[in-house]
Amino acid sequence: MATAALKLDNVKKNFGDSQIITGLDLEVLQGERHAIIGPNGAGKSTMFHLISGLYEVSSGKIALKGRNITNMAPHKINRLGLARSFQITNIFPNMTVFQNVRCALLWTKGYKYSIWHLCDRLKKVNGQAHEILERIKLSSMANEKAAVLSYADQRALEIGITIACGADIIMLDEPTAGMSNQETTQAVALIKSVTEGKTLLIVEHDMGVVFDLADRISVLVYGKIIATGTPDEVRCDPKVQEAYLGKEAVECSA
Amino acid sequence: MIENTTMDSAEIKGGQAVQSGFSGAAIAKWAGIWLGFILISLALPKIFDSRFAMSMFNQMGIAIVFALSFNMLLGQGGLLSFGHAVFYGMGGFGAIHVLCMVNDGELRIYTELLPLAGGIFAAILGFILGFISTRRAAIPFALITMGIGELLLASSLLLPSFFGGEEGIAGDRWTEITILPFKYGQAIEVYYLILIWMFLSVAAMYLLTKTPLGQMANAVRDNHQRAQFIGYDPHKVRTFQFTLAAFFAGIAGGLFAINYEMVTAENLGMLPSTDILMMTVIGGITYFFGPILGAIFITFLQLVVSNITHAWMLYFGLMFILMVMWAPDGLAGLIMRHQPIWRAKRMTKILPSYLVALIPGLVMFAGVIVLVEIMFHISLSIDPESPLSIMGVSFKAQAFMPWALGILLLGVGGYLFKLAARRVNQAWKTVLAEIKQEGV
Amino acid sequence: MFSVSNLHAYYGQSHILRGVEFTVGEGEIVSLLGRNGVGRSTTCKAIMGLVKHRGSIVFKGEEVGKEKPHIVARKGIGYVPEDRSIFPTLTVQQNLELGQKNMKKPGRWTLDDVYNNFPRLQERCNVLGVHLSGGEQQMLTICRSLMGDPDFIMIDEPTEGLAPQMVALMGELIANIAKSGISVLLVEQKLTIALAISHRMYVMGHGKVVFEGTPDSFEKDDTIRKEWLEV
Amino acid sequence: ADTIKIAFIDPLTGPFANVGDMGLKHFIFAADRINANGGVLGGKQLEMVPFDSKVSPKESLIQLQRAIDQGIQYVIQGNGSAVTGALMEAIAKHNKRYPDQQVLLINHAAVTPAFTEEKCDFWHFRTDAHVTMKIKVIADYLTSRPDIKKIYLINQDYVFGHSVSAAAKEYLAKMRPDIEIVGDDFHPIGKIKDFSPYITKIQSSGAQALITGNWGNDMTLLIKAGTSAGLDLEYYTFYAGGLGGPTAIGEAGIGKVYQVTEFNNALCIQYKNKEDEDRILAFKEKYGEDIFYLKSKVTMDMLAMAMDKAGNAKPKDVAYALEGMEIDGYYGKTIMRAQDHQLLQPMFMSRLVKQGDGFAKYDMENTGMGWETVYKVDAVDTAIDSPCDMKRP
Amino acid sequence: MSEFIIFSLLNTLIYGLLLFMLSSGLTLIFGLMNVLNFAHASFYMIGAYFAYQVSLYIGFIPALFLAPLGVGILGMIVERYGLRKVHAHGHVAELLFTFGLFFLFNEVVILIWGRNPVDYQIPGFLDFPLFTLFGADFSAYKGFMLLISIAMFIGMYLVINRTRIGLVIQASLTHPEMVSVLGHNVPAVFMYVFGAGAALAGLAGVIGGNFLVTEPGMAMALGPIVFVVIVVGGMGSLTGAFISSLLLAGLQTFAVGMNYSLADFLGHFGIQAASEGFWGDIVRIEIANTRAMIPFLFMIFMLIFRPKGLMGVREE
Ligand SMILES: Nc1ncnc2c1ncn2[C@@H]1O[C@H](COP(=O)(O)OP(=O)(O)OP(=O)(O)O)[C@@H](O)[C@H]1O
Ligand SMILES: Nc1ncnc2c1ncn2[C@@H]1O[C@H](COP(=O)(O)OP(=O)(O)OP(=O)(O)O)[C@@H](O)[C@H]1O
Ligand SMILES: CC(C)C[C@H](N)C(=O)O
Ligand SMILES: [Mg+2]
Ligand SMILES: [Mg+2]
Repeated sequence: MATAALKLDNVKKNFGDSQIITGLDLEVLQGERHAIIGPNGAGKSTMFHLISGLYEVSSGKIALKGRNITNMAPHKINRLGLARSFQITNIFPNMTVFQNVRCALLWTKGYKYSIWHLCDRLKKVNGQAHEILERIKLSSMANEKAAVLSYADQRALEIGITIACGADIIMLDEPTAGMSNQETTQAVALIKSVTEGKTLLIVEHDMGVVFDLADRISVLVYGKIIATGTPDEVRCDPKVQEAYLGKEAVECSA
Repeated sequence: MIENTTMDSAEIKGGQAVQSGFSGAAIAKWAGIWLGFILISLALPKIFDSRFAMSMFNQMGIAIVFALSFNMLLGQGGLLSFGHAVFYGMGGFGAIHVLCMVNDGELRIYTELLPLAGGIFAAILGFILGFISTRRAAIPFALITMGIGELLLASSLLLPSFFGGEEGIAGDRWTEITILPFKYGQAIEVYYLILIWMFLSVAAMYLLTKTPLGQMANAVRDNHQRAQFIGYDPHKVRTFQFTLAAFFAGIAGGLFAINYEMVTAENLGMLPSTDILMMTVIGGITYFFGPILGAIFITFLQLVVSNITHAWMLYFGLMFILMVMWAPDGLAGLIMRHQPIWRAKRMTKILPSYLVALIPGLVMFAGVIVLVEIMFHISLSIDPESPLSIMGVSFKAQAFMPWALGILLLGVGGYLFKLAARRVNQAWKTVLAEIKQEGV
Repeated sequence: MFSVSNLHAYYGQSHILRGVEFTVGEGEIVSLLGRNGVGRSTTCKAIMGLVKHRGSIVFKGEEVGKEKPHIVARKGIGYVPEDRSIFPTLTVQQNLELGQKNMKKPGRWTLDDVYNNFPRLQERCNVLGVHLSGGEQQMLTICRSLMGDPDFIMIDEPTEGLAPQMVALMGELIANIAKSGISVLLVEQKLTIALAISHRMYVMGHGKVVFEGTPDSFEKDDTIRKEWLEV
Repeated sequence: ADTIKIAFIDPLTGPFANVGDMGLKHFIFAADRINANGGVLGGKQLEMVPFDSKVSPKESLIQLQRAIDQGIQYVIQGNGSAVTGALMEAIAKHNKRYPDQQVLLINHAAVTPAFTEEKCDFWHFRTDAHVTMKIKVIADYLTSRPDIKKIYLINQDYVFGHSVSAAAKEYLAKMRPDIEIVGDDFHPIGKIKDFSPYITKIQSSGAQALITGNWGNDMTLLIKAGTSAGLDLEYYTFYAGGLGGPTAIGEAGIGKVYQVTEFNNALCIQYKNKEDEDRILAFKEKYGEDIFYLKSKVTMDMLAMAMDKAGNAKPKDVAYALEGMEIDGYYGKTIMRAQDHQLLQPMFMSRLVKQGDGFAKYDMENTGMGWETVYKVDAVDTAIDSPCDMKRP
Repeated sequence: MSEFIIFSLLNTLIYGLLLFMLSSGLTLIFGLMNVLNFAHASFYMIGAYFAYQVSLYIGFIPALFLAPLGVGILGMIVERYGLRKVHAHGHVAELLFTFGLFFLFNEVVILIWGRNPVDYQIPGFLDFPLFTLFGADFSAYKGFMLLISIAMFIGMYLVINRTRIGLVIQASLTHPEMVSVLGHNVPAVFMYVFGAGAALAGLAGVIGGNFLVTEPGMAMALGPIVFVVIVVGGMGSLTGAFISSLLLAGLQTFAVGMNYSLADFLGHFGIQAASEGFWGDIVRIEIANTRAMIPFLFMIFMLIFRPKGLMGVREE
């Protein structure tokens, strides 16, 4: 079996005296779609922050495709092929929607800090940027300032920026939050298509989305993974039901 | 939403609205603008050939480069520096020291290349100081740069061998070692030298805004955290941007050194730093050409107005404040606001309202001038008793009439202006509404 | 109790609301639906006086359309924004304290009530707002507005980012709020709780109200749903 | 009759505005008197055109540029040796490049010796005694004050201040080897608002007297801090008489503050010089302020005479005319030494006293205090040999 | 030596308290409201001039109250008709605005009171030596300054820590709309706080103007250093401002007394340091002459390595 795309090994994190992540062990396989669910404040986003390098871990080890990335700087991790979105919208407000996406393309296309290229001349990059705008249905807004998009459109842009990084491991933190059912289904379709052949790690509270997307699901409660498995296994796990799904009726074939 | 975006206050933080794609038309347009720019500057000394004009143009050229370099930080990088003159000054010192060596025959370098020396020296320094100061942004950055400026200024007295103490370092640009067939004794020759460097720098800085680094500078300005997650190290981006800005500031400093043949520590102090800040802001930081306007406009005022009145600093301060309040994106912003209307060929619809506003505006302004001048004359002139003359009319400052007149002008003008302003607003509203409907 | 009529709102030159009309009765839960970008949030902002608007807004028989936001609030209208607007540099406790209009007389909702309803907040009471989890922020922002003891509260996207069992809890909470005599205007995308708890609902389209009815009458009416909620 | 414009480049704003402003009044006053007596070259008027140097070499170059752009060919300047240094350089270059537009610099106060010694230049004339000359006067006087054994030096941190310190050390060592120099401080020019830390230092050094070349606020604030700390010290200054000095010093300074100058308002009484007394009164009458300089009059008179002698207003000819010019000043012979363009004039050491004491008929700034001359040196005796060998065009 | 130390300590105390008076207002405006108010030192200057004007007619004691009041009102006007409008355009705009004000105020002051220092004297009834040490006087006025600044400290401490004002401002910085939606009158709060800050600066002017000099340059002279005080002390921390004022004052005062240089130091080890050129300059720098640099060095290091300052409550 190939090395895990992501491997968390007894990762701990505490802020001051309050310990938020109490020993995380998680293995995300190459090419799988892995969903994280769990009550509010369980530490899902924190986990994302730890993996993507925004926070330093207090202890433990994180490996990306077998490479140790514990406490590496975010941009370095990103360059190793990991892209993430944020739960609270996090875009470049004063730049146009188009520029938002294009910037996300620059590094992967190898332009680094170049002062020798003119972005407007980079046919391929611009082409791809427009392509992505198509996918997230923002072409019409291409030259608007990102700041004036409506909330849902900003969420879409958030995803757009993330996928533009061309990473093969994509982490999405509640991508469909604030979308209507209708858009949610579209978003799911989008996510499906863009993560084709890639590894996806997604946090969602919308069970519809989760069960629709995920190959495997891990349940995070108070900083620990209490269960991992296929959607059905998880859905039927009594621990999970009382800890998370609550009285949301779920009929189990078992 | 066009209007909304141009007026959007957030833009004071910067943000080029660069349209993507290089259509043939666009290229033609740019080529046209640049060509015109060049031709005009070449023609200038033929039209105005007084020595005064010459030294003014020279200062403008230098200011343009300096202001643009400053806007690389503020406009494009969202980094407000209170110590940008450090690199202007250090560039100057770099150049002047080289010049001195040339004078002493220790070195043979073409006079034309001195600014480059200044630029490189400043860039090296800029990289070091940039690395330190760009670890923070926003206000902390502003304060760090201010601190560094004050620090160097204070240290200038302690390191006379480099800064030359209060007297500064002087050199003689007439070195006979030149590429062009010039001696650079006369101001006009210096003008052409400055011109060349100005165009090189302006072009370079314009193109830089379109490079990946330039774009990422904007991105980091907007949201440095997210920039990390698309593979960029904000600190590096800022450091590079800072270094480049320092480089061009250094070139400006080098030009200064050539123009005045002496550099003193005050070139790198707080004052030049804030001067350039004002120039840039008045010109407008949101558009690339803003600082150019600012540099030309302010230099002009500094030289011309200060010749006419001693109160000009006061007028300057007033103007600056009014600009910050009513035109946060500067002269450039004021102009660009009309772009949509212009495109829609609707200027005719608002110009009348402008004219209506203009007259009371002038009246009000006249009122201000009269009052300020009177007060200045009474409290500050060598001999208050001597008659004061404004625009040819001369009278006794202590008399009652002028006061009354001034106040009257001010009051009436102000009142009418208020009304007129409403009309302008109305005109705008209607026009923009029309444009929206046709979706022009 | 509360009613708006012929409400228009603008962002700069763009005309978002074009004559919205609706009413909310005492202790009633009314939800406002619509495709996103249609202007539901803008409606709330307009009512609070946060965006340029015209039209009449009557609250307790009093016209508040022209008032400044803080006056509107003091008259007893509460607002929970969709972006939550947690004060990042303040602790949870301080966030709640600011919700209180005057320190002297506490209203229907006290710190204790809040902490009893959401023990999670009590645990985190000294954490800075910026560090709260998405869900925690959602709880906090609602409680903060309740601390101000409003008679009418507008809640924009309350269930966003909440775990299922929290969602259920939120539903109950809102129901209770209404029972305590506070009228509620609920803006929700996913209809997870709206259908369950609201007494009446309005659907917006093209900046106007295009449908009014009870939840079940709405459920029956597919055409409305098709036309105004789905693309 | 058309006019000859003379640029006056001195600080008109900033910390030293008051000094420049005062100077300007003096020169306009002198110019007016010449004009009143028929001007120069048979009726041409002299016009003073003020430019603001902000005591900044850079700024003053910009101003010089402006002056030249207006076609002005005479520059009078004095406040700040740093400025003078810059102007000398710039003017030398300019005269080389624009032979048909040459400019002459007359320095009425910047007294760094170098300007008339190793750095001397044909286009520069100085109408004030330079540092070494003034220090020599002080040292001479001190030979009559064996009681003073400890002296403190405090000066502005720029070329002028340094030259004061250097000269003081040299001449005290020569003429009063027994005096111990207990401190030698330099402070940034025009920046210190509260001198008490320095005063503390002086205090604990046990100095009986201090020598300072400070001017403008640096002088007044220094003495103000000293007197208000009530320390018992004698102040040997170049510019205590300067604007605001007496006011700041106050009663506490009586009998303690000395100055070396070419003029004080008691001389006209002591030497019974009606003409000068009229000048004093006329100035007071016109500006409501006291007159401090004689050199301003001397400067303008010599310039005017030189023009008449040269028969034209070409700087070069005028410069030659000035060289070696001699006049009988109010208080003795006054000579413009040709070798280095340094003016030699009688110098006086005076002490602050109560109005009415001795010859102190007139007071300063309505403080009820005036000057008493304690020591006089004739022009020739102020002379100090100069290494200058001047290149003449 | 001992007397030198005692005097220096006294100087430190006086200079430090003056700095504190000046910066205390800024802890409100810069520390809390986050407005990098360049005009603050101008308010200090205007305070001094007002006091001078008032004391010309009705004496020092009334001036002590009227001048700060006047400056406070001026401050409120500035906030109401200027800053508030600019606030929307973000920090840079605000800062530029106050910067323009600084400029303008300077010119206006010159316009009204001229370029020369005005004769604003220490009131006679406070102008006697309180006690005399080693033949040098400690004037009653210094004692008076001491009292006032202590009073200021206590007063502000109560206001900031006993009311919600601090919270409201803090919150308004990030989400002004939300704060007003919670029923707080944000504009009014800002106006009063800004006014108060200005008034405090004005008071400092009343006290400092006659102790030092009252002249148009006085704002420029103290402008930058007060920022240093706030930053070193920590944004929004009054105690921090108090401590850093004294600290900086101490450093500067004592530095003056130290004529040691690197050369001397090396000298101890018999090392002959370069005496020519750049390095010569470096080794011959005396601590006394680094006086002007010390605060800024301090600030830069603070900002880079401890951005929250000595007692800072929040990261900048
Ligand atoms: N920097 C921090 N300092 C202190 N506490 C923190 C910090 N960051 C997060 N926390 C706490 O850690 C816990 C987990 O936060 P996290 O955002 O990971 O939750 P989550 O699983 O994403 O919840 P949600 O689904 O609501 O987003 C929360 O209680 C939060 O208050
Ligand atoms: N600050 C703004 N400037 C300009 N236009 C805006 C601004 N905020 C919102 N809009 C526009 O106003 C319209 C309505 O926005 P609003 O947020 O009310 O939509 P909504 O109904 O709340 O949908 P959702 O909340 O799901 O995005 C949108 O088209 C949006 O583009
Ligand atoms: C105006 C004078 C006091 C100038 C001073 N003597 C100097 O040489 O710098
Ligand atoms: Mg989360
Ligand atoms: Mg909404």
